[in-house]
Amino acid sequence: MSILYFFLYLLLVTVIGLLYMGVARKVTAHIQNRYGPPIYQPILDVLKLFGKRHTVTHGVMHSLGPVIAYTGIASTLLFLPLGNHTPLLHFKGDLFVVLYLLVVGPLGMALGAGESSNPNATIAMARALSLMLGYEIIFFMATLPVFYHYHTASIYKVIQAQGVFPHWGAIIFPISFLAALFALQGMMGEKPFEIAIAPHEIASGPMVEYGGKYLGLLQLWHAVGIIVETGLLVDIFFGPQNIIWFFIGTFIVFYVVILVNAVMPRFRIEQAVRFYWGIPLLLAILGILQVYIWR
Amino acid sequence: MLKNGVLKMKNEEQIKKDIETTFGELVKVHIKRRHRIKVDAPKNMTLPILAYLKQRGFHQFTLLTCVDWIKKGMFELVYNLYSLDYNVHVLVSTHINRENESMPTAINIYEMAFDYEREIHEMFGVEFEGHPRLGEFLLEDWKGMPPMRKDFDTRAYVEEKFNVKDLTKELFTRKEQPYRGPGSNG
Amino acid sequence: MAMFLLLLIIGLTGLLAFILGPIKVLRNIISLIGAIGGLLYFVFKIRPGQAYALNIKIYNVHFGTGMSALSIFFGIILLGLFLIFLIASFHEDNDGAYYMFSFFSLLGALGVLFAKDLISFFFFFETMSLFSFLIVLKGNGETSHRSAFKYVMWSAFGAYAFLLGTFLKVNYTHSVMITDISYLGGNIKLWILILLLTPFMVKTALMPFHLWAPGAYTDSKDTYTVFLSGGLSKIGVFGYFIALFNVFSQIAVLYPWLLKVFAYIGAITASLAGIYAFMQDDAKKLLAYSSISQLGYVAVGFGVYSHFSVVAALFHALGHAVFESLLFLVVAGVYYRTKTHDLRKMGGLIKKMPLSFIGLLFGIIATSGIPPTIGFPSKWLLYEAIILKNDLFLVSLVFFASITAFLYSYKLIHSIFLGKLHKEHEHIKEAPFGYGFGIVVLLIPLFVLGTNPGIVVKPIDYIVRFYLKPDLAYNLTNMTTPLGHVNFPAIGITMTLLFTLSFIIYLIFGKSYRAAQEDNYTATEWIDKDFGLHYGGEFYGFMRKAFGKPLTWSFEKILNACLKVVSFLGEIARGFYMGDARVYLFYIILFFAIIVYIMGGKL
Amino acid sequence: MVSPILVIALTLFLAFSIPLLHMLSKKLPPFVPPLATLINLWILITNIKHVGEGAMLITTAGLKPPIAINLAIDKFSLLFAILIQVIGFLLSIYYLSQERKDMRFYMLFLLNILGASGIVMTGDLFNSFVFLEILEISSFGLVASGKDKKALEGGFKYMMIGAIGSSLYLLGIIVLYLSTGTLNMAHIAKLMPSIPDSVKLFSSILFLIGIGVEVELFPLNAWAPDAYQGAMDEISTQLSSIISKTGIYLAARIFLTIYGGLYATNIIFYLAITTFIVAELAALMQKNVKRMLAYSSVGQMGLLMLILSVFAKRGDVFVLTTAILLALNHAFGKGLLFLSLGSLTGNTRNYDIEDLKGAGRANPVLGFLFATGVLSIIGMPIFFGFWSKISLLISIMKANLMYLLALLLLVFLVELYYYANVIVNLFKGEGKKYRIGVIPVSVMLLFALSLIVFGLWPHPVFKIAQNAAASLMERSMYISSILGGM
Amino acid sequence: MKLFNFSQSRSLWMMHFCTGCGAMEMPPTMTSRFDMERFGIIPMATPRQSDLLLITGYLTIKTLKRVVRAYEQMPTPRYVLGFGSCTINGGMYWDSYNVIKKLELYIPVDIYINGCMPRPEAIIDAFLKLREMIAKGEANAWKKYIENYEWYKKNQSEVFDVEKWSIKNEK
Repeated sequence: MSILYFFLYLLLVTVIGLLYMGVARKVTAHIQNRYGPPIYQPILDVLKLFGKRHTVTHGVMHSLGPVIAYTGIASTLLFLPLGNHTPLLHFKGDLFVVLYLLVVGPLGMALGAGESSNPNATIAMARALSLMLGYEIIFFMATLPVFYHYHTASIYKVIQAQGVFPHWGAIIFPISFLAALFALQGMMGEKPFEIAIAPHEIASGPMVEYGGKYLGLLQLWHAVGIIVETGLLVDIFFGPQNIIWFFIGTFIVFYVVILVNAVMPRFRIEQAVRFYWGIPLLLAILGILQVYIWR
Repeated sequence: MLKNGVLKMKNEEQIKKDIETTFGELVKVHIKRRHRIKVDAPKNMTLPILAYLKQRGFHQFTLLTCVDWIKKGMFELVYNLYSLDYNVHVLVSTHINRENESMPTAINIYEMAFDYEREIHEMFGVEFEGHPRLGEFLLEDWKGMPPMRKDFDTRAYVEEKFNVKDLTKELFTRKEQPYRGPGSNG
Repeated sequence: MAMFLLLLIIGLTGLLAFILGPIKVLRNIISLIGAIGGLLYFVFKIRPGQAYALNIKIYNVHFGTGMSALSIFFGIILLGLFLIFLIASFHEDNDGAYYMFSFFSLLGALGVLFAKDLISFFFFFETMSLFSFLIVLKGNGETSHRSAFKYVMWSAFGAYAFLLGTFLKVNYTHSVMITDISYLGGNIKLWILILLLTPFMVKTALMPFHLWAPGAYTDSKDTYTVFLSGGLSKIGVFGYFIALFNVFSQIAVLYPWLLKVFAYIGAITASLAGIYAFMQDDAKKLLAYSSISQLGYVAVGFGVYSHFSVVAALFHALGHAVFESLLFLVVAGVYYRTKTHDLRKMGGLIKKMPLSFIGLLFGIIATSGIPPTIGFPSKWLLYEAIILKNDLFLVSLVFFASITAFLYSYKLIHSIFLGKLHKEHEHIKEAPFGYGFGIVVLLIPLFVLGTNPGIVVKPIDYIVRFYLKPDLAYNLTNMTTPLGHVNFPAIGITMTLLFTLSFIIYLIFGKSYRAAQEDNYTATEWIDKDFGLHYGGEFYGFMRKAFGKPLTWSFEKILNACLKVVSFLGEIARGFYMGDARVYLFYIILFFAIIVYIMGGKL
Repeated sequence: MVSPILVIALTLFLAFSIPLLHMLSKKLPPFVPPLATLINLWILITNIKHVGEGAMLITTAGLKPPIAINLAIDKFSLLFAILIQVIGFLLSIYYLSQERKDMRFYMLFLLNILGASGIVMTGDLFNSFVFLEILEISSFGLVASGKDKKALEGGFKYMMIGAIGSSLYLLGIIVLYLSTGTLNMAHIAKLMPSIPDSVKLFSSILFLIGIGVEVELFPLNAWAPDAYQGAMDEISTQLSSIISKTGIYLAARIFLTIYGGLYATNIIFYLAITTFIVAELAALMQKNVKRMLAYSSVGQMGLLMLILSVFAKRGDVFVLTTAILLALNHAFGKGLLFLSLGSLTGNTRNYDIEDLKGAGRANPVLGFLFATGVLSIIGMPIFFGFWSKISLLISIMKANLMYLLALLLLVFLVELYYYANVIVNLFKGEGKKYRIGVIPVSVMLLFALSLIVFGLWPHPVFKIAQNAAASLMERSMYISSILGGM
Repeated sequence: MKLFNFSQSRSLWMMHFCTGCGAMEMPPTMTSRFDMERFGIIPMATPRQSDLLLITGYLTIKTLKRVVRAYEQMPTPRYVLGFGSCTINGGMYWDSYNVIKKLELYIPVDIYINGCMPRPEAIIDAFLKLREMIAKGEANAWKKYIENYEWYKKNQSEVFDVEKWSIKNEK
């Protein structure tokens, strides 16, 4: 039963993710003083991509890349408790499992993009992985205080512990929440840190050689990714008690990310990495110090 | 600054006098107008003049063009130089005959001439001795006669290449309209 | 006497291999029989606890030997890896002496495991480094003699420090056996511990002592590096255990700050070596630094000194033995075919060497510690342990180090297997059987231990339980610590399930054609067949600007400074011996006068 | 029981018979030295049983000590005598393989053996001076026999300083003779308490310098590097194995038996440390391998003297056994090194490191031999050197001189630095291949095998060294057995 | 199939081969004044991802080779939009030795927009026209390219040496 239950979940999350992407394009459009496509546009895009007849592949790994990417992000979704109930009932999601599974997605895409031997793709992957050097450590250091405060490494227990409004992680640890927001911007690959998929410089980065159904899979991967990444942040810092609050939370966080994305230009890769070791690192360290002092 | 009604062309006269003194009557120099001097030089004297002008102060090699005097059967190569300090343009022109006469390259005096000479070679078929890479420049896989030469019939080439039957008839139903000035094309 | 017999078997096979050197086939068979015999003998005959008295009674040093469970654990790793190394090395053209040295270095390593007293520990430790030095000296490559020289100097430095530590201990406790010294007064026991720890820090290449490692790993023969990095570095880990538990068991009580420093050194080594790793353009140097970085985690595990942090450290040591030797084996196979280590010259080999690709793929997944493989459980345990010790900065440093693992592992797999195939690699075949066999054999534990770590955690826990209070509940498949709970096979199953799901999506929709190599988006500009599309070298070149100066610091400068001082002294000493007979006579007379003057007082 | 006096008589007779034999036929002289050393060896071996507890007294012409010249042989001197004969025999076989123009070389060699065995066996001080003179003169000759500029210069320096040394040694003997009236060592040892303090001190200084030159202590060893480097390879082997060992014996005999380990010993202690450090540091920057080996043997001698002085300070039998182990290891190891170096460079006598590049790889057997020598000197596990080094460190630890231990380990590291440098250069790159005769290789193989076999199974050597050390230690036993109830 | 046609019509990803002077018309259509994104048309970076190819202006032989390569790299179904009179009959370069005269000789074109660089309104109008055609399933010019592939190749070979300038992978 839970397997069927999970597939429904995955479908729901993918659709919501696509809708989020539609909202994102709508919001950026309105910021740029134009109407922008309908909200359900990404769903249409994905359907069109899957409708394509002849697509081209550069080898087994190239075609398996998007498949692994989607597997990675879907399995991360599996281990992330959305709100208070988790898809896999007996296993209560653990921070490190989720963090390491988050990497499977980019790794899969990196392998696929690498196989295409297109320099744009490989440069993009080099940038994406080096950027990860920047935001991943900040995100980890930002979430550490909450886990340490509640003496557990399982996300599920953290949600339970947060309960009512004044106990939210963001209220207790505002500094690390801020650092986590910086990290989230990089993790989502949104504008200031859109270095990997920079369409103007390296022709949409890793997706250079992907067309048709591969691009469709990658779009699904991106959609689920939005929900998972924002969801992770919401779970840790807001601890939504039920699924509705969870999606509202993710939407608000996503909205903030989109606003920043619509307005900001793009960093160069070394600027981005060095930026991450500037203010966000400082904030994260302050967050940790706060735990030590406050405890 | 006007001097008794005639623009004072101190620099231009000075340069003119210098060229005449150094090259004597081998070379005809006349000031066309303010800031512009024309030098007609025979083929073998062009490079010395260019070298002289360069050290004289004409650092900028603006342009190298070629004019196809098909009636006289001559190509006229015009080297445009410009000096910032004197604000004067010098046009060194020389004549070589059309059929397979070659011209020594000016690269070692002005590197800028590199691409201009390639373009002229491709478009007019002029051979520049000592130029390292004359070959193909703008037109890929161009087999025919250099297109800019007067004796190249574009229309015939187009009809043959793009097998358009009667070029003029098909494209223009109306007969040619006389030009009645701007904004009057009706 | 069983242990003595084992060492005899290995020693004899070594000698036989040397004698039969020229006859390749015979030598290979003999050494194979010796290695397999040794492994089987070890697994079946040797039981923990039995004291196999070798008792060479030299003056008052009793050469006792004994077997602890830990030495069996490491013994199996060593012998297993040696077998894999041996099978792979038949493809390389190396002479009898090479095999003799490798057998003797194995002998030294096993001897260290069995040693009960410090002098025999030193004896076998020295044999091991001597013979591995000789092998590195025989290595290919023009800088192999420089790195061999560095290797012997560093291991001698470690060995002499160990010797000094031993003699200090014997001087204060009058016993050469590995007994506890925490009851000694004053901080002499601190000095003894540090001195005893140095050779192991050198062997596992912790930061200040790591200068020899990249050179030695790169320049020794490819297959031997598998054994050198996978096997011999485990002796360093074994040494940590001996030093921190048998020799100085009260360290957590007496010098907690030393443990914290040790943990931080491990963490810094892990992250810095990781950063150096992804800057390298030579496959083996990259792997050498990655090996140093992985061993950094083990040091952190020991530094944290809680029950399941040590379990994590030992588990990670096993993991490192598995996936590091897998990576080196694949690179050796690639070198066998393409005759180059330089990442710039390789590329697109996935089409030609699929098995090596799969081996490397799962190898790097394990190196970066992604769940279903062996790399994840140890890392997970380590994080839990550090958080329990509420040292948050240390855990972030370790996490940073594990991210660098992603970077250099992707660079490795990309530059070798993905990207465009070079013209000269058009017709190469898959790596020969020896390498293939090793890859397949190493892949099995990679997954089996990754999904149900219980198999290995049980013996390790049995070892560590004796010294530290156990607070890790585990069964075959999942582990629970005070902080969290993980069910490893669950992760594995869900990932395979989802892989099939997305694979079905992939199959349903439309066919896809295979495009030629040069049919690539290059802003529609035309490229021909041998247009270099491969972006191998300088993969993270831009990171140099991001890190800037810190990358340029190196311990090499400090080392050269003190070398200069010593050679300056040498100059002065040499000066004395210049000059001719007259000067020497003057020396004697002057000396005579001084002595008489000094002694004159007492006349 | 063949009286050991025959050893001296026989070598003397054979040495001077060489010119006669030379007259008979050119080829004969080279066979005399091996014959002589073989017979000596046989004589000494037969005498092992007879050396009982203390020393065995052999009188010449029936006169009792303290008047006549007599030999006092105890286990310690017997061990050294056998060592000298063994190495002498091996070297003489080595000489067989090389044709020599003048037969005088063999005479010098035999004289050298004579001097060495004489010093080791004599019980009489003046007699030891005489043998010391013979030894030094013959070794000047041997060193100078190299016939090129470096050899002559080395020989000259050796002679100058050797002469000074032996004259001071004679002065010391005279002082002792004046104060005790006798020349017999045991007798002097017996009368030692009665000598006034200042005289003892002054004579010990004189002896210190006299023997110091022979045993290469710090300020006195300036001649050593040039002599070793200048001499031909076989001669420097002889220098390092035989002559320096006799110096050690003499030092042991005089300072330990006669003086009972007082007076000059703490000067020797500090001198020995400085010798060891200065020699090792000097070797560090050496580009010429032969000179590097010379410095290293000077350093080893310093180490030996250090052990003797440590014994004098807080002696027990274990420290002396280490001294003997070190002596053996140095004799065999260094001998092997010099010989293999000679054939590695194909007797071209240019020993620069650059020219040696890859020589080990070109001729693997010699490479192996040289490597065994180096590894044994450094003290690597498989070889005999390991046991000598470990026992050295243990004996120093027993005398709980911890700082000295740390210092020694540091200097061992320096020593390893330059030795490893040589080995690494030897086995890298392309070297020239040299043809070497069967005999030299077999001699060197013998050396190497002894190092490895003793390295793996050191028990027999320990036992021999142990009872030799025991006999040296009991000073009173020595005196009473010699004087026999005087 | 109808769903795919509908989704294809509603989300056209455009690759803009900006040759000639047409490129100037694209920014106004993309940005806030005329906003083509509301029709689901976004500019894409590579041919692999896009389904609509805009040829905005005259094509010399040199650029034609690149256009053909880009066209063949696009996944099917793919559509081509010819801007301005230069693509129809060579425009003012009617007698130039370098410019090709008729675009559809070389690649099948769905819609032409005449005018010497049509204004954004005309472009938007063309897009809407293309949307209906796709929705009704009539816009299958790409099928023509595959069916009479040789004919197109013959035309192309007249203008440039197809053998040298073509992608050699099995189609």
